[in-house]
Amino acid sequence: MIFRIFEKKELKNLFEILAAHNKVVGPVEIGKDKQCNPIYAFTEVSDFNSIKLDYTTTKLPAKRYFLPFHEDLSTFRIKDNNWQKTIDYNADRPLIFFGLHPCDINALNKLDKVLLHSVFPMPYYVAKRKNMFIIGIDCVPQPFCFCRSMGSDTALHGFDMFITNLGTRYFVEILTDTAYNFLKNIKTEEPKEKDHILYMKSAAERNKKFTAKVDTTDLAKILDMEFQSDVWKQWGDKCLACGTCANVCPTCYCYGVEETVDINLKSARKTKMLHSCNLIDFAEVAGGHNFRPERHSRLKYRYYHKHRGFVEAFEESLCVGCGRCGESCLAGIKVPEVIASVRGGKKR
Amino acid sequence: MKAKESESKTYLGIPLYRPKVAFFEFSSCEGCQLQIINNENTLLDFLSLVEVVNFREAMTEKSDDYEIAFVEGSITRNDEAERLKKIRKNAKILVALGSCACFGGVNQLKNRFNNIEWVKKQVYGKHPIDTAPVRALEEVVNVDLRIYGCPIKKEEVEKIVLHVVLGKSIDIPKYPVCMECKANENICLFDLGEPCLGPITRAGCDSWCPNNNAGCWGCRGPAEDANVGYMKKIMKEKGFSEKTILERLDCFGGFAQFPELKKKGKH
Amino acid sequence: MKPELKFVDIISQQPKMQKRKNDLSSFEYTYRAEITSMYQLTDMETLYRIQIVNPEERRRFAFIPGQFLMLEIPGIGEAPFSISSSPSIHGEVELCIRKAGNLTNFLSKVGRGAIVGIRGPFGTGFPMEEMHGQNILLIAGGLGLVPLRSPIAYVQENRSHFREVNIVYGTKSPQHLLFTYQYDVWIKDDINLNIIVEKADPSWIGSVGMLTDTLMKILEGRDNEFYHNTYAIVCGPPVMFKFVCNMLNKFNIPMQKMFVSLERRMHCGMGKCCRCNVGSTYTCLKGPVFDYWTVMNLKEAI
Amino acid sequence: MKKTINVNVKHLTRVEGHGNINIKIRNGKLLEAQWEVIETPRFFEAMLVGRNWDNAPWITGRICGICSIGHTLASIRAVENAFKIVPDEQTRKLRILLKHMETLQSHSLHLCFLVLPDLMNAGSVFPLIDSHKDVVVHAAKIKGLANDLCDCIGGRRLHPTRTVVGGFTKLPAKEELAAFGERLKNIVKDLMVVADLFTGFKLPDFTRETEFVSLKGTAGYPFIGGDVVSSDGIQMREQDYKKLTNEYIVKQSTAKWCRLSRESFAVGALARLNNNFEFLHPVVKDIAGRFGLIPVNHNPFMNNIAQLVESVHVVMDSITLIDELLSSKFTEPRQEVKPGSGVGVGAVEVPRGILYHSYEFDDKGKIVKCDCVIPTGQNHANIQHDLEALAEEFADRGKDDKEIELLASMLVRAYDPCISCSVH
Ligand SMILES: Cc1cc2nc3c(=O)[nH]c(=O)nc-3n(C[C@H](O)[C@H](O)[C@H](O)COP(=O)(O)OP(=O)(O)OC[C@H]3O[C@@H](n4cnc5c(N)ncnc54)[C@H](O)[C@@H]3O)c2cc1C
Ligand code: SF4
Ligand code: SF4
Ligand code: SF4
Repeated sequence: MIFRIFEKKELKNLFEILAAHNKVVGPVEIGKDKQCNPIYAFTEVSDFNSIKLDYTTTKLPAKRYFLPFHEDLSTFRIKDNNWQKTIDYNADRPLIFFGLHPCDINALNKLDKVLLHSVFPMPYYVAKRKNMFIIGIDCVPQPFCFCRSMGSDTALHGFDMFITNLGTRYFVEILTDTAYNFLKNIKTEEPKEKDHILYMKSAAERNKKFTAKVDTTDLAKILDMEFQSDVWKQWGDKCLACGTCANVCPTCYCYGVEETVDINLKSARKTKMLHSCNLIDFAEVAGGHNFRPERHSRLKYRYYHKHRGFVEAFEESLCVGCGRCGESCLAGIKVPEVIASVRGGKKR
Repeated sequence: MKAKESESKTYLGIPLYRPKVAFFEFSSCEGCQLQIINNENTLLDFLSLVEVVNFREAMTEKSDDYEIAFVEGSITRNDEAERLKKIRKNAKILVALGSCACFGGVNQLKNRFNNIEWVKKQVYGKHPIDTAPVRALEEVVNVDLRIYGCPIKKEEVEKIVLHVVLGKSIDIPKYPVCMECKANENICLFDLGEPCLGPITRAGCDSWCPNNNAGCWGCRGPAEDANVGYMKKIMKEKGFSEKTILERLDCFGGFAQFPELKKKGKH
Repeated sequence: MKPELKFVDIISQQPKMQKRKNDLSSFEYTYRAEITSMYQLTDMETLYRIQIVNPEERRRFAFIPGQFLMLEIPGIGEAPFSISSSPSIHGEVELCIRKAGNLTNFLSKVGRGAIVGIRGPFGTGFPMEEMHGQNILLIAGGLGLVPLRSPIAYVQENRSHFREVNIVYGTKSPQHLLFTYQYDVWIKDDINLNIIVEKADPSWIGSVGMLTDTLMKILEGRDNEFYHNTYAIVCGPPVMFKFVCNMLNKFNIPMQKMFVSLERRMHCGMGKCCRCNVGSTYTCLKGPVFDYWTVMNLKEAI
Repeated sequence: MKKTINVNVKHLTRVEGHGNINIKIRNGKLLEAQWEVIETPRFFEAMLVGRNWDNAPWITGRICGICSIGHTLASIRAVENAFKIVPDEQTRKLRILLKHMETLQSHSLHLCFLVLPDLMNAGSVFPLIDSHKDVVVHAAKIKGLANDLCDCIGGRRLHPTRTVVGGFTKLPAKEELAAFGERLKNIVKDLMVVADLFTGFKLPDFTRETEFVSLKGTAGYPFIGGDVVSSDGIQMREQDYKKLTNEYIVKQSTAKWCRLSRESFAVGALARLNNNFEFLHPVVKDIAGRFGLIPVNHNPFMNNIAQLVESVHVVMDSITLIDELLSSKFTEPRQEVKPGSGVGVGAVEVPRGILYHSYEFDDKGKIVKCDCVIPTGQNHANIQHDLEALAEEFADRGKDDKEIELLASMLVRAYDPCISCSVH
């Protein structure tokens, strides 16, 4: 890996140079909550000043740019009794992501495993993913972040460059030649020994700030053993089956497909819509049989898929510990608590 | 209301059935019918799919020969119930149009008063007036299809009619509004300190109110498997009064079957 | 250098002649296929013969018994169906489809000559070659006979490779029996056909009762050699295979020689939509055909 | 000529709500001419009692699907008056803009889809889709624009979501508003086409003197709040609406009737125009002139023309409002609400005339009493008297059953009655 260091003001230059020629997506403040804390989201930006590099976790990940909530898989032209199918992967330009946190980068790495590197890669995802240029940025851990437990607190790959705030300057890790070339447009330096020390100090500082924890030892096995545990029922009683957790999760990718005919009867479309395994009809089949009719069985499934099934298939869990689902869940169902209760096997 | 192209439409070579449709209204604001005329962009395509034979709000001709009856409004007088039964006899498919028809809508709010005489006196003084407790259509006749919402969403009506014409099954979302709200990337109203019934209300409106930064009032009734009991608890924990919660839940009548709502007003 | 990113066109970047499972463009690719015949089997089920239009594609299309494909009518819907015909016929498949909902109802209205889309084949199949030299039990309840018709065809075509072959088939009533016109041929091919209905009608002269009764008769009093050298394929409603597999298990038929086909909701067939997961296993990739040992290890399978 | 006339219209079509017309003339003598309102009452005024203040605009908006925006705004004004909230300029402008679009939507629907068929000898607008496609397209374009702008400001075209006590929950984006400014400028042409079309029709020649009641314009044509005037010389504050309406109950109607200086009065476009002609946009005054519409005009059929004139007026005014909004910096859309005890009245000019909402609150902001007086309710008595005069006069002129039925129906339609609204 190649490292460089540059003055903070240079970042603005870099942004302006990149934004002049590319579409850039970054974290911005979209409002304040009741306690007057800022609410952040990823949107397209053209002004460096609107980007909030010190943002805390966004409510929603940058999902719409790689897994849109609704996406046409294909469209049809209908003529008499014949039809013509057109497939469009809905990617037409590269996007620069200016400031993704490690958890969100790791989320993409996990998605890559199933949507890009496994059998039947999904071109709709791949087309977008291959056109992402990612500038990562370090974060300040929030009380709900348990990414460290999930091994997602640092990103080792899946980005083009990653910047770390060292006070007056940024330390940058460069992974791709594209990033290397981009950086030629601003003034950077070779980091010195003291910069390395500064970097390690800052990392150590950050590590201290992780408070939320999940014990993942033997988790896949424990989940299996506790399949019939009563704790699931207790969580299920609270769950609203609203699907929010899956929608805000950077790694949830399940979907449903709907075909519709346009009202002029001349065209039709097949649309993919992100779904959530907590919704009542997730496993419902023709004739009305539902393989998971109770809320607790669906909630349990979400944990099984993430912390057992995915581990079995890809040696890691499908959760980066960003804590978004727990923060957005109105019922207060949080991953660390659920897992602790399953491990404890005791009543909450 | 005949479309010029009288040749029948086909889809993938299959001739489509062009149903004769009629619109009727009972106690309501007639807004749902208005919504149907309100889709200026697709109205002509829509009209070519069906043959409208009865639409009092827009046309003078009327006919009793129809297959689909769209019925708006709730039943608040006995003569209305009789009229509805006649419509049921004539129609193959009876569609309840909007929350008034599906649940009684805002009209059923008067049912929360035990004393109907008090209600009458509030508005008409001593003048005798004929009224009965408000009923949803299905409390009087069988209803084949329900189009939820106050008001209905014109896109949904179009979709349902199109599906009837095509012979496709009609899928109204079973999940709650939050699902659509998240896809629309709204800030959750609870973060802003506002109440919202999105987590327990049936989706399909594309989170209309939350998109406009206004909390959901449950006009489409409960989602399937709605966890009303726990939702009430959550709202209380978030600092909303019992009154605020109940006023939202009882506003359109959709949640009437839940035990959480079985309390009546004092009059 | 102008700091402008170049758009990456994934399809043009992809090496040609990939395997279908790695080919990006195969994800949403549909074969155009023509419904060449429709034959109504019962009130609810119709047998569709479907032929891929393009001769080149027809030649390449191959499947193994037990696999399924996704059938699509544009604008109406897409759903998974087991292939119910002989694997030695290329580019033409038979599907037996029950009217169950949106797509399947619409399908019953389209006529011969209609063009539909198919994707696939998907999923695992029955390991027919592994079974060579063995006894075979083909056990079907109701619509379960549909996926069995493909292995039956294989057995017919390769009859000499198998020892004793038994079909055990149970339905609710005689009207529900599928493929009645083929029974004679099966019997001629030295396949024992055991049919049992739950409720007889006046014209019915066969056995009446539960499928497990018939199965019991076949299994009882055989020697261990028979049990150890028997493969079983079980298809039908979930309640049925619970009972059937338990019985087979009692007779010590090895669990790895018992195969079942699971049915779950599916939208992609390619391990992406997650709707078919059992426990946390994709039915569309690891199944629909599973050996019974695997099923035992899947949470929430039966 | 001694005539016998029998007219029985059950569930008059192309109006909102349910009403019947009965006319009986025996040997030239008018026995009966009755405007019967049979709509079922829904008891909104009782429904609201005991509920929290924030329910008022949300629920009373459901009184009527056509003027739900007007109801919502009247209700909000009443609550704001009770809680002593004064909306800021930005809110005031956005509300008027929203109101304008409801007016345009409602007027164009009424003129082109409900009235036009009478003038062109059709039973509904649907045959006109084929025979006069261009007119229908212009009309749909006008109505579509009005509806789209309602969506943009109020959140939706019907039962708005963004309008709340204290202001708005969300503001439109400036780019959106700017685009609407352009669309509004273009729509004037379409309105002119409709105006030209109407110049070609001859409206029934019928007058009956009556009293016209409307809000009083001060700086401009009136829409929300202020004093109320009548052509008979009365002027009062909106709070005194009870003295202006004097509701009473009659047997033939589930809606209440009203009176002021004489046995009946009229509200609506014609009343507004008669009382506030000088405030109309200059371009618009010319159009009025083309139809010979000079105040005070006493032909109820001219209400249609007044609507046409107002349609152009609201478009012109909206263009100005959008310009003003675009040149100002948007501020916080919503004021904080401090509920408390009090009484508040809100008067708003909705398409069909002046609408009053009045609430009384306890110290927690709970509704203790609620009262709504609807424009069509105020018009019922006037419709009744017009009907009597019309039946007699036209029977004298030798018209037969069919002709009188049509004229009577057209007369009622000219008022653009919103019956379900009047029986709330
Ligand atoms: C591996 C497999 C093989 C099958 N083989 C056959 C067969 O040979 N013959 C047959 O008649 N049926 C078969 N089915 C069941 C068949 O897929 C359903 O009957 C069909 O999906 C119903 O679709 P629909 O649109 O008519 O029903 P709807 O209820 O309207 O379904 C809507 C959508 O839900 C999904 N869905 C609903 N039910 C099922 C289901 N049971 N399985 C999977 N997805 C479902 C589909 O995506 C479908 O398009 C099979 C299912 C699976 C999983
Ligand atoms: S866990 Fe929470 S966010 Fe997820 S579906 Fe249940 S209530 Fe909704
Ligand atoms: S499951 Fe929750 S904590 Fe884990 S990645 Fe998803 S949103 Fe983040
Ligand atoms: S605003 Fe309402 S609908 Fe949207 S996520 Fe929050 S609770 Fe759900």
